[in-house]
Amino acid sequence: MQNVYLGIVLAPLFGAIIAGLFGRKIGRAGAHWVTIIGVGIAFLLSLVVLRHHVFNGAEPYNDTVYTWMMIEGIRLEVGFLVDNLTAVMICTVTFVSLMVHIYTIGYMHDDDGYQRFFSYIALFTFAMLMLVMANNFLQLFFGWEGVGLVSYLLIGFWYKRESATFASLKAFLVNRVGDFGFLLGIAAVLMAFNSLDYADVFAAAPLMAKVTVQIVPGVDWSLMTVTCILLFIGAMGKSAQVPLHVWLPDSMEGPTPISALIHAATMVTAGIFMVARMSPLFELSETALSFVLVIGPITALFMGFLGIIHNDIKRVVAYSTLSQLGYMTVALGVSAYPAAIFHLMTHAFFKALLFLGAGSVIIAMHHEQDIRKMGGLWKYMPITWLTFLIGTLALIGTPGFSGFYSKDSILEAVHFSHIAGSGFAYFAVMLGVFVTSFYSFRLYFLVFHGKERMDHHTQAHLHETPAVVTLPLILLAIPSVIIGALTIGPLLFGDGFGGSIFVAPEHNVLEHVKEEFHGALNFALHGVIGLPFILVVLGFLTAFILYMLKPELPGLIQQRFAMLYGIMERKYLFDEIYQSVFMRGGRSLGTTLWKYGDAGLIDGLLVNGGARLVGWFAAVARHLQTGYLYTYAFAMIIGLLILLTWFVAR
Amino acid sequence: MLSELPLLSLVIWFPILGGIAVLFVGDDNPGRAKWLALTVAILSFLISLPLYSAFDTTTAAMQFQEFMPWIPAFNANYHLGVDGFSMPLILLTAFMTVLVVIAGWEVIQYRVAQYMAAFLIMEGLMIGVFAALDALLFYVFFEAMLIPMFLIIGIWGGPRRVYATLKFFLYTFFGSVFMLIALIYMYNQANSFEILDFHKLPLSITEQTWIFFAFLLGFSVKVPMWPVHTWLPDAHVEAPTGGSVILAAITLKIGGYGFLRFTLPITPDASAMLDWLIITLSLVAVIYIGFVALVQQDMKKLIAYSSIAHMGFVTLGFFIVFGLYRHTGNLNGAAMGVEGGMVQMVSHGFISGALFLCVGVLYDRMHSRQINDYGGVVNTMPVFAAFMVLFGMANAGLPGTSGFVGEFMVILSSFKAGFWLAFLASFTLILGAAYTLWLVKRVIFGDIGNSHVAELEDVNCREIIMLSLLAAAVLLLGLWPDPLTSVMHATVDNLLQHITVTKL
Amino acid sequence: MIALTDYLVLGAILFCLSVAGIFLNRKNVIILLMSIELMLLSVNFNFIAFSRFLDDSIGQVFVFFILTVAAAESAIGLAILVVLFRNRRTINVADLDMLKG
Amino acid sequence: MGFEKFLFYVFALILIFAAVRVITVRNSVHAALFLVLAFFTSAALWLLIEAEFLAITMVLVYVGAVMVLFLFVVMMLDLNISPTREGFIKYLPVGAAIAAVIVIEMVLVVGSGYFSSDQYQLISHPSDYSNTKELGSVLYTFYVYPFEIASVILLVAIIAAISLTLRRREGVKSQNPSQQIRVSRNDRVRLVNVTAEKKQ
Repeated sequence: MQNVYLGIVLAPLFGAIIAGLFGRKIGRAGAHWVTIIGVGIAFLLSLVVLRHHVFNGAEPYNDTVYTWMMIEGIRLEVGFLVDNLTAVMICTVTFVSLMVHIYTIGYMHDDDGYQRFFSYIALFTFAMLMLVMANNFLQLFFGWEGVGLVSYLLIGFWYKRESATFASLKAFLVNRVGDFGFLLGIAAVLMAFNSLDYADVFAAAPLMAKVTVQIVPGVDWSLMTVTCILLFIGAMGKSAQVPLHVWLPDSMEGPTPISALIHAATMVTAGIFMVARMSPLFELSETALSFVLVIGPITALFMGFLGIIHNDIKRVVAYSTLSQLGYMTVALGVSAYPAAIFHLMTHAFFKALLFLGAGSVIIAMHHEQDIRKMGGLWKYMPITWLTFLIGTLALIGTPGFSGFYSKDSILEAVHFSHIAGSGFAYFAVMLGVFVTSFYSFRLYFLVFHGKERMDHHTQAHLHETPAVVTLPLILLAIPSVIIGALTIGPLLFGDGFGGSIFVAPEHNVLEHVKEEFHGALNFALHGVIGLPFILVVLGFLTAFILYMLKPELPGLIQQRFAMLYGIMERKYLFDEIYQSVFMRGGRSLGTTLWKYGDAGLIDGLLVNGGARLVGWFAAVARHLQTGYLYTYAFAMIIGLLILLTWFVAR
Repeated sequence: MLSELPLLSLVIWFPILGGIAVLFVGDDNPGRAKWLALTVAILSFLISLPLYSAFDTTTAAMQFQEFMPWIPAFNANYHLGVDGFSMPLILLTAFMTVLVVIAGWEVIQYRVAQYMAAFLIMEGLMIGVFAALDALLFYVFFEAMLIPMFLIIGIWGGPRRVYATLKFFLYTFFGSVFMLIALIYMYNQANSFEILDFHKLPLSITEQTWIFFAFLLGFSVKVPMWPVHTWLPDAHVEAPTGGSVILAAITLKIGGYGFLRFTLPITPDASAMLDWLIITLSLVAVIYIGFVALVQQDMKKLIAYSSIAHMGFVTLGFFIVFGLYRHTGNLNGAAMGVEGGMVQMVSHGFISGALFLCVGVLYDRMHSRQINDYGGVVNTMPVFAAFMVLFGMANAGLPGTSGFVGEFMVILSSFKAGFWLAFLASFTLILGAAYTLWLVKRVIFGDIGNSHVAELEDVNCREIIMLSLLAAAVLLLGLWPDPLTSVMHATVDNLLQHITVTKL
Repeated sequence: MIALTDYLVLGAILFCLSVAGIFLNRKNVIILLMSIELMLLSVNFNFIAFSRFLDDSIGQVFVFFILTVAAAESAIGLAILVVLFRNRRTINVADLDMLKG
Repeated sequence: MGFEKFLFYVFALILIFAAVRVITVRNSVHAALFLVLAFFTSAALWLLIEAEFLAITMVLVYVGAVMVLFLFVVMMLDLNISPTREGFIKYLPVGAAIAAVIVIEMVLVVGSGYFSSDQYQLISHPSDYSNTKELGSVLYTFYVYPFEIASVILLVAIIAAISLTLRRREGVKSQNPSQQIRVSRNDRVRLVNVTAEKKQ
């Protein structure tokens, strides 16, 4: 099987290299063919892997490709760990990626950087695959930073736009703040286990549960808590959790396909995946889980609010992504790792669908992204409309759709959890359901229904987008509907993840959920009468009233709560605070250190000051050098006199 | 067969003699001088390759030794040899010289032969520094090296070159005289100038402290460590591209090498006592200099400051050993710190060299190093932009590039010595990315900044060759550092065994 | 009998006079040169006196050399003086400050 | 006090007087002449303690050569005396004080009894003793190299003095014999082919 695994990783890389280095030679068609074939191969091989591991129940594969470095008996290597978790992930990643590749042909077809774009997204797929298939922390970090790099390149793809380059820099730096914690977490792992191999670490993890470490002198902290929180800080960066979420909305500056790729299937899910992968460690520290459980709901709820008031179609979807990531994080916090991964997977499909649908709308609208200038699009672009509707229904958790299964199981899991913070989390995620429903339908109504508010020129040219765009939409719509019902049983309550996720018995909330689970259909029927669905309907109704029946109401509400609106409009002032504190603060600190420290103190006072001192002394001493011979003679004589006096007096 | 040749002598003297030959070709015939210089540089690189292939990684003993009496009256000998520390640096030197010769190909307009000769002679002298096992010989090479660099900056430098050269020269000289005093003192004690004898020399803690500070002055200026770093930005700004490359890629490494060869083994107890000093200075270099780099307006200055910050990791990695030993009571992870420092040195040689070459490429076209004069270079120079982004990422320590490896190892190692050490050191992740990528953003990305940028031509064949050589090195080292680290293991283990045994 | 101290004291007095001469005639190069000759003479006195009183002829050999060097010195000194005068039309020491730092 | 002692005092007084005059007279020519006197008396004093060779050398070399040179220079150069005497009175106290201090200290040293006549007696020589021979035997054996060097120094001094003062004046009409000898016919005679005038 090793060749298969290698093939999965290398095929996209090969495509990326060919398209990147020889893009001009092979032309536009060559570039998209080579990358699509690469990712396609990866997807097909992923299916083979999925069958092999999940359906045939093969033993997890864990082996080394090559040794990166060998030091002090610690092997740092590049290798693959393929188990059920990985198999699910790589299928999701490669499938969404493949869809995005196909879609890109249509979306980017008159962009100058066509080949470059294909090269980047294939590289992105490669990095993400390296991340999920890693069998050690080093390779995990490689993939981790790899997706960071490519996201930087992709967000700043339209490099002529100042805002795009700014957003890319911001994304990279905020991610770096997360990586800061992540790298320290890896260091903690190495210190604790003297190995970076998953297998070694997880095997030895229970022994470390009681080990403490003093970070602030005199205070003992559990080593595992420290490690897990540090690792989770990395996840917060990648998975855009508050307060490191600021990069994600800005990253909408990139072309829409990469929004789908970054925010649906790949980069942002890396953090969720990582925590699930590290479940044997997180299970050892309830404090860390509580930390996770505080961050998750905050993200889920407050980022959802922002989705309500923003008017950029992509940004609204981006905030919904943030909110959904919050849900996944909540699931992680209550130890429902399978639920998190399950939601990750369903979310990957319907969110990719929504993004690509949004992209399709944007194409049709001639790159107009403001939803206030849309409306009534349903009759012009039926496929987009229908698929978008499916995505929306899946997102809000309509019973039967995939999002329902995953989200409802998370809600159930939170309900059963007893660790600190779960009460707050439950409240937040419940409210979040309403918010999700509300902003999703707001977006849907504003874009596809109601008055046609675009200008006449645009209106005259409205038409359905080409097949390369709609085909991925349709292909993504199918799993958005059915994947949840198909896989909830085996993944969540069966043995779908095999041994790849470890949950401590006292945390095992899914066990409780399982007791009430009697098949997918039953689950859905049960969901219809559940509280969440009531909230969903409420959200739908609110949106319907505000944006279909009484379109003047939102403006009034906005005026009434102008201040609140202002704060939300400015995204809770995160950007402003970060900019003034970190950006400007860092720069003024740098300037101060440079001007006063380097130029003033060291160079001015010490270096040039030393030179000036010598110069001053010489300027004084040169007066002794009169140039008159007799002065020198006197000096000699007086010196002689002194010597003589000393000699005589001695 | 190869081992019978006096390889080290060849590697030292072949470029020097070649340089003299280039001088004789003269400036009247720049074409022939350049080709001769390139041939000599490439041949010396080829000559240096057997040092790697025939290197015995299982032993910490000096290899390829050569011994010849030099000044019998002082018991000073022409004694050469390499171990796992010096060998990679020698290869790095030979490699970078080839690039420097290529880099100066069309750029240098006057005194071409002298320029090339200066670099070839410089190469020989630097390799001499790394290969010398006799302290006096080391010192002679160490000081002689200043002369070509002095001339390179002084003759082919920018407008403030006189100030920069004097500063560079006086700074380094100031440091090294104290080192000479320490060497002479130890000669009086050991009655030998053999460095390996110095290693075994028993010294009281007072003596060690004095010697430690003398070496610290000598090497910290070279590295350079805060606060004796201010010569570096000035020297870099004024130096021609090739000068900057050699300065950043090799001469800085001599300081780090000195710590490994002299300070640590000769004064282990003083180093253990004063390691907090070095670690503090290193961390100051990482953070303070990181912030300073952030606000630089001159590209070369920015890279120069980033060099200082990166070299902070080198010294941190070398001196983390003691704290780690105190903290954990064993040496687990110490080798990772030292090797991390070494890897960081080699990798920084590639990356800073590459970045300076990139700036040189821009400077050759625009004759400006001010960041504000650029913007949107990618529009006219896409290939160059790709290289620049790659090297920028490497400078920011992206995994997969060589810049990551050293930092990773040092941070992992320092975590064992203390959480806060690693915490502060990790700031480089953010700061390094911030200043490098902000530079890249302002220079490379954006719409075409002005009419001069609009007229830029992309890199030519010569430039592509030199940049892609470096890119290959950076990626290779990042994706597979084992070939580099495996040659050091034995030497590092030996060093660690040595320095944890007290000399008192 | 003549004693050693007589000669030594005489040499000392001569030396002092020549020193005083240098101080007093700081403007006149020729007299400065003459003072230097006197100073050498006083030294010679000591050499010869010690040579005789210790019965060691080497002291006189030294005087011989001193005479030689003094002669050479005054020849060159005067030559310089002549050149100086030719170029600057003066030998006033106050005007000769080209060594001034 | 024997006759020798008496002679010593007489000469010593003359010497000191001459030396004082050397440094105090206004006229450089006078100073030079007083210096000659000083040299003569010192030669006499040296003769008193049987240093004949050096005494004669002194007279020959110094008085005969060096001092004549001095006189030449002093007279050749058209010296303006007055500025060179500026500050003479002003510096007198300083000069005198320093001189006095040195005298006192030297007398302290010399008169400390260390050099008393008890320890140092003038050694008498047999009648056939030759100071010149004695010096020569030392000078040409042990000191032959320094002697040679001294001669070289003198040679250098000669050449240096000449080359320093040598100058080529413009417009001096002097003969150059070698050039005159080297002259060839072509330098001097030019054959001009004069065409015969034709009648109109």
